[in-house]
Amino acid sequence: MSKIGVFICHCGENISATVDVERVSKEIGGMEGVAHAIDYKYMCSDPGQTFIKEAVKKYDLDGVVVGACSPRMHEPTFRRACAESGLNPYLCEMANLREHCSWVHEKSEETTDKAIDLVKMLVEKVKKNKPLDSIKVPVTKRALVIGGGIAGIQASLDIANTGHQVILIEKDPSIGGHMSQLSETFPTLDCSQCILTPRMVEVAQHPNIKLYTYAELESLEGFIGNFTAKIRLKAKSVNYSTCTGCGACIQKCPVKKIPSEFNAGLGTRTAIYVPFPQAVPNKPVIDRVNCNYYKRGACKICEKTCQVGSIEWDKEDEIITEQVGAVVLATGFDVKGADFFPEYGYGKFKDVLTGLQFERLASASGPTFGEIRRPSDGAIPKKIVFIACAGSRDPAKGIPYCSKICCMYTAKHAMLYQHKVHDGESTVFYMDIRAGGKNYEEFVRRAIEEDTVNYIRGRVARVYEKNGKLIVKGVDTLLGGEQVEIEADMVVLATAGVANCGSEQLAQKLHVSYDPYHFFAEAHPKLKPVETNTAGIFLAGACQAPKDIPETVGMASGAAVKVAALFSNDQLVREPVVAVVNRLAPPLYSTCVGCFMCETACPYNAIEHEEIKGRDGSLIRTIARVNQGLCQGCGTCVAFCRSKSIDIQGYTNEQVYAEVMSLLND
Amino acid sequence: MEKLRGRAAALLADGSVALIIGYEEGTKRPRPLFCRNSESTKKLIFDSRCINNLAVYITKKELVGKDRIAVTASISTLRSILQLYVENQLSEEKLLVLTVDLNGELREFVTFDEISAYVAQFELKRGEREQEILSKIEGMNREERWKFWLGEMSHCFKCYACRSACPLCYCSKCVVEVNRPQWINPWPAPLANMEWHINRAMHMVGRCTACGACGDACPVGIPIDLITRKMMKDMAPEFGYIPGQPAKQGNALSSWKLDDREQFIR
Amino acid sequence: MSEKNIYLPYLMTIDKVTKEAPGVKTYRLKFQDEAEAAAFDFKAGQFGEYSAFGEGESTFCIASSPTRKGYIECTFRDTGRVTSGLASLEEGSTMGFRGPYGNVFPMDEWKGKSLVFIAGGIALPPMRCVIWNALDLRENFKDITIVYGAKSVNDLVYKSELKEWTDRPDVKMVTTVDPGGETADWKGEIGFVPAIVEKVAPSSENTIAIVCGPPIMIKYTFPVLEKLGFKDDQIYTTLENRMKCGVGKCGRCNVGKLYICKDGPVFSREELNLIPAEEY
Amino acid sequence: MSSNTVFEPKIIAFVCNWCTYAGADLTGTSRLKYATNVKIVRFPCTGRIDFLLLLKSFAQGADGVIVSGCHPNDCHYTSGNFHARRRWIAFRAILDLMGVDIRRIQYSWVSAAEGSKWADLVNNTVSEIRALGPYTEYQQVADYLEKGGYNGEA
Amino acid sequence: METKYINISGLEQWFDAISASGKRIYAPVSARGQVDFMPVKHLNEVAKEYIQTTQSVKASVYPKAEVLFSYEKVHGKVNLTDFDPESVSETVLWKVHPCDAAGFKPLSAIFNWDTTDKLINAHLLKTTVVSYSCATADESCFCTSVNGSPGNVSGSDIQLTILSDGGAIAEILTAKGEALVALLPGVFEADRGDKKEKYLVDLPAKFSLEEVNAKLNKAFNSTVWKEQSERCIGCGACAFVCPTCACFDIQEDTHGSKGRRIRCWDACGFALFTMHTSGHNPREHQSQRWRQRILHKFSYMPERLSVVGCTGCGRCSRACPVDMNILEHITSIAEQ
Repeated sequence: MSKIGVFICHCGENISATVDVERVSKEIGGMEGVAHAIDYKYMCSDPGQTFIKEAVKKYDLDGVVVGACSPRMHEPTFRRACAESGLNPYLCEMANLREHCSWVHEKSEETTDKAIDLVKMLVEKVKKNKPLDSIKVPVTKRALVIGGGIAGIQASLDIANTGHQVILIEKDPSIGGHMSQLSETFPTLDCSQCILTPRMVEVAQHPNIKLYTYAELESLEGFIGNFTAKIRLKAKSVNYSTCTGCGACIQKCPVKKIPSEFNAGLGTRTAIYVPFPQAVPNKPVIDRVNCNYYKRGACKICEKTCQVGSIEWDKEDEIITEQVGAVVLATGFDVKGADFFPEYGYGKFKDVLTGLQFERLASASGPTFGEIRRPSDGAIPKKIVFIACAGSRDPAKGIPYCSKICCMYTAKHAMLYQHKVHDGESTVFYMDIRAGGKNYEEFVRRAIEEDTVNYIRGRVARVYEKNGKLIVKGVDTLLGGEQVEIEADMVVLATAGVANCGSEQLAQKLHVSYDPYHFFAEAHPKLKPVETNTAGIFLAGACQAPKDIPETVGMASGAAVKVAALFSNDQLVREPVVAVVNRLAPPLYSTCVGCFMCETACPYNAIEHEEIKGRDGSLIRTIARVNQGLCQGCGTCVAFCRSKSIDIQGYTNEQVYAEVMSLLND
Repeated sequence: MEKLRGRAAALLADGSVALIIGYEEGTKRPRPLFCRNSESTKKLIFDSRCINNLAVYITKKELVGKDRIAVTASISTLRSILQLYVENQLSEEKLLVLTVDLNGELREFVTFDEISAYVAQFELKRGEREQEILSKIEGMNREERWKFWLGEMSHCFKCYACRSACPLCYCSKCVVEVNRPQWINPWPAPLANMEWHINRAMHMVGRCTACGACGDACPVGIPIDLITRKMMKDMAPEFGYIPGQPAKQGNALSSWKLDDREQFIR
Repeated sequence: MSEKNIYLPYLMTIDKVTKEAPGVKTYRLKFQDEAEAAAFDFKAGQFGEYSAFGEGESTFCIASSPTRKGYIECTFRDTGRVTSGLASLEEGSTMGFRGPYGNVFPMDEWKGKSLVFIAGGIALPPMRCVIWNALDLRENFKDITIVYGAKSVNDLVYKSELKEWTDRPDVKMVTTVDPGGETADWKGEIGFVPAIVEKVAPSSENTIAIVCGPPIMIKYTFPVLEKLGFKDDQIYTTLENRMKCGVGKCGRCNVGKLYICKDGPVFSREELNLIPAEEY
Repeated sequence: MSSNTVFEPKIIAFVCNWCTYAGADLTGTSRLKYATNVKIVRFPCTGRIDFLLLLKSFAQGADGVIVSGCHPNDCHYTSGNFHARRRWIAFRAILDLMGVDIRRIQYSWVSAAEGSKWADLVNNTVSEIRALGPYTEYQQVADYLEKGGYNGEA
Repeated sequence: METKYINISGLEQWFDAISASGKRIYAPVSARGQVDFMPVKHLNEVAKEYIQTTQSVKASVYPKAEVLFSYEKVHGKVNLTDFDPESVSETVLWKVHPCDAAGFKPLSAIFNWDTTDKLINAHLLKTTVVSYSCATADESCFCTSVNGSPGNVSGSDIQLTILSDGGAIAEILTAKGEALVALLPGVFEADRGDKKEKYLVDLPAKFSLEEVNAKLNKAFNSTVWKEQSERCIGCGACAFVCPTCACFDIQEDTHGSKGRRIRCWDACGFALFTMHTSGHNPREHQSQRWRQRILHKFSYMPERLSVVGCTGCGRCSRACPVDMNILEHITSIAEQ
């Protein structure tokens, strides 16, 4: 049944500038099975879509090919248009004339020839298309949020407030994330903890949120609406149901010199510890790596101290299983630290700090209670240098991207310093100032103008020590590349924001893709910023790319809305691009011989055993069957099946074969 | 021999099995024999001249029916049986396997694990002819190999004796009979034949047990078994499997390793 | 003139396409060459090899009556490579046809008799040819009864003709669908064809029964006809074995010593008894 | 084709939807230029690409083939590319044994972020295949029937 | 019909003359451990010590795959190009055994019994058969049981009987044979009166065709088919080496708008040979297919085409991977 309609888009001039679109539509119009072929300036526009809808009816089309941009862009648009005119949407295909043709070739005969070939290919494919019906699967209305920073907190609260259950897991003993470490926040300079802790408490008390701290995702199986998450509850060695959080054990713990993660290494903590005073939950865990008992088999002072007997030495990691319908990934970011800047002396000179360390110095809850003091001698630095873009925008360092928050927090740091050390002198080395955000530019201006921070545009080549001073050597590019040398008491590096370590492994567990820098990849850079390519898994916050708090919170709410939208349906409608095992009338039943090698090849455990029984109930044969809920449509089984008994809808053997043949026959 | 015959007769007599597939003397060399009564077991023989791979019959429903059967198996046949078991084509309840070991003793296997343990003692042997042609091919450059095989393929008339003789070609509809699309041109012509044999070799990767039945069966003398044997020789160490000792978690092409070779991928 | 290549098809133009049921279509074909058209003739019961160029050939009966000149019709279901290739053609497209092949229904011998047509599913097309042939020569025959059944209402083919036959006073038309295949407004019978034949109970006196349908239907209809008094020489059927050449050479339709394509496809039950039943 | 024109190879690219197809989209959005010889056929995953399609491509007149998908560990479906990689290892070995010119099949990993890698891959492959010339060795025998073939006449 | 003598060097000269005339010559050649018909240019290329070629000479007139016609689709129309008999080259089949030559008759009968087959007739017309009578035979040979003999001339245009001096008795049997002789008539000498029978292998008949025929007429429902076919693995080796097996398939070779319809060998022993689209298979079991093969050759063909479909060449027995021995099976049927 081929009456195919072909619609060639000019895409303004994006296509028509290099492809002779009229020749394309004319030649395709002469193809066998093509009933109608036109070209138009904007196919995706309302009138363009109307052309398609009208043609479907007028010519009784049984297939549509739109030659336009990438199907990754507009396939849903045109399929919807077809559906609206009564044509099964899966009888519509797109030929990629823009990204794969007009944009990558010069204007020439060959370019038009290629465009014709590409359209022909899809016409031949669509001739073999079959109407498909969407697949409906039930939805488990519980969400899993991974990561308890501000992104995870916000997403959890938003989802929980729509009335749905949330499971929030956090790998550290407390939620709060990086935001809890910050002193003040730009551009308002309000106290980070003051605005965060109420949210943390809300999470802990929310009836719809089940919080697991000190927990990590072990595995995730299943598919949108129907995930099975295995969660590893790391042994806390403290029984939280009896622990009162009195803190006596912490007081008595003899191991006191462990660098505090919360204080970015500037302070210390004990082996049994609560990361910070405002932690949620405010109960300790034992760090088994540093605990004397676990290291040497003796101590147990905490146990003796504990009045309620909450210490559990033999507690093991526990794996629990939770059924969820959606996942929000909010694992945040990390900053580059030691060894990354040998030329800046980080790790070598005590007074070269990262931005995060400076946050802790500036924070009232920090190791110096908010006073800016040198780690080396506790002196108040009189001269301080901030180096922006420490690592970021530096292809040589492997981080060509902008970390986005550094310009702002560097201005904030300089400002905080000036507020705290009135006679201090601060200098910022910067490449460009990127202050795109509400009140951001004004904030930086204030730092420069009101707080007299000295901004020098230029790269710092080296930081070295000389007579107890840190010498910062750089150039001032605004002064024509003049060498600048500053003697400083402290240097703060605005180190690049990078993906959390382990994000790659996590991505693989979740089957989501990630970018070259191991940040999780969004499904579409513009239109699907919170979705991943794996349906049902959403992104929030800096695990996708470095971002500031308002952006993170906005994205978290966005992800929450996506989850809530998903949960607003009892059933989920999925693309029918799934594998199918052929079924035939008796006595053949199927050409599948049940070798089940597809079962071993399937990454999703989607192959089931189907028993074919005779009228008398006796087993005739066992063949493979695809669980359409689990199948994600990769088609590995299809290429593997020796007897070609399994095929994948949307990319059937007949379809891809027809495509290939059309390209080679002329 | 007498022990085998005696045991076979007893198995049939007491109804433990309904059929024994073995060998009898043929006109040229021993050939398959199907014993359904004690009388016929007198014709049973089992020696090194018995080269047909009897595993090919075990998957034929119309032949074996629903009852338990027994088969006298050479080492090659045992290997094929193991592979068929892994591919869910056999069940232990329906099959009794007999063999005569190197000491002339009759052995009976009730479970596939027993077969696996027994087979593990034997190394795959390579025949002289195989070695000779292989070294000849290995000494050729690519163009010469192409000419050699194309020449061989020009003799193939697609009688599919290779497929029929292979215990692992048990599909009810072979890919060459699939015509939507027509993956492999069904007529005999050198390229169409080449497509068929490349396809067969691909289907055999990690499955072939090197019994050589396909090569023995080819009436026009194409050394087709070499293709799968050479693949086995090269791929088994690469993919880390032991030929003839299949793994239950899938075969070479339905599994993978993180560090599989990929220097050919740009 | 050089020897004719029997494998070379006539080129035909699809003159008209009728959608009969899901996956089932009827094509009206006209010869592209006028001389070929003029020389062409066939009789009820014959079949041909239809080509979809690019896919191959498939065997179906000629579904139109020889009394309707100037075209032939075929009805087929889209099930395989060739039929799907044919199905993708449109009005005006070219396809190939070889034929007519095979033997014929002995319409001349049936003059003056009553006819009972019994058909199931997609097996109505070979019958349709005979039905129209008989109706076009209505005066030659006495009572005409048609019993036709399909799995469901949707699967009935030739819906407009079924209505036409129903409306004719000189035809007794009985349509039936399998239990569960009926629609809310279905007015015909519900039940399997053999049972309906038994219910309708046509007289066997001076009557010929022509049965066509899936093997299972034929198997259960023959005893019913026997019960109604039909002798073996009063029952006719047409076989549809797998064929390739259509001219008794390729070996596929060889059943016993007969070639269905040459000695058939039309057989009386009397003739059928002479060939091994398990092989067709 | 007149004798003085350059041989323009016909090359088909079999690519996965998530990485290389998207990568090629990025080549477009980045406006990088490449040769027109290569035409992309979209698959959900490299795991879906049937080796028979590659054989058929050559039989029908392709001079070269590109197979490309996600880098290891980046597969949208977790392991499709690992399965594919194995398949290609075996397939290459068989083709090489049979004397098929495996230089004509270019395997590659091109991620969604590697628009320029795609352009380079296409351009390099085109020039390499162009240097190899048309694959007549294979295509000639595809028409073998016409000669009324008989034993040994390859 | 004339009998002459040709000496050993005359034979070589005549062969060279045929070769020089531009005709293709196919003769048995020993290569790859087998003897089969291949194109040859000189007599010394022809194999000497062997009983039988692996394949019959059938493929020379009935190719494994042949184009029935080709077509091209142009703007919705179809242009057909018929098979051209002129495209067939003049061919000489050399050193054909009588059992092979005898195969041409049943082959022709199958293709021409009702309507005629243009293709095979074009090949037959252009083919001249030079047979060699048989001085040797093996245990698979049984031509004498199926109306043949080591010196049977059916199907031959010329039959040579090689004498102890290396020369040959040349029986020139047909006009085509005469034309071949006419290429170098000088080397043919008058018949020396050699007794052909003296040079033929002695091959006593193993069964009576009449008896077999009578038994087969009643054997359709016999259990013998199942018993005999149990070990048959259902390949097509027997059919494809057979000089008379002619089952074929019709296939399509498509390249875009162009295509060819191809006839290629098929075999009634294949499980899917008779399978209907519906899945119903009239010859579902191997035993039915084995019965078809035997009955077709020994019962249906004699009845319908008045020719036995077996020439006793024994190739099927030699080719069978599981030793399905036709002589053994037919003999056992005859003895039942």
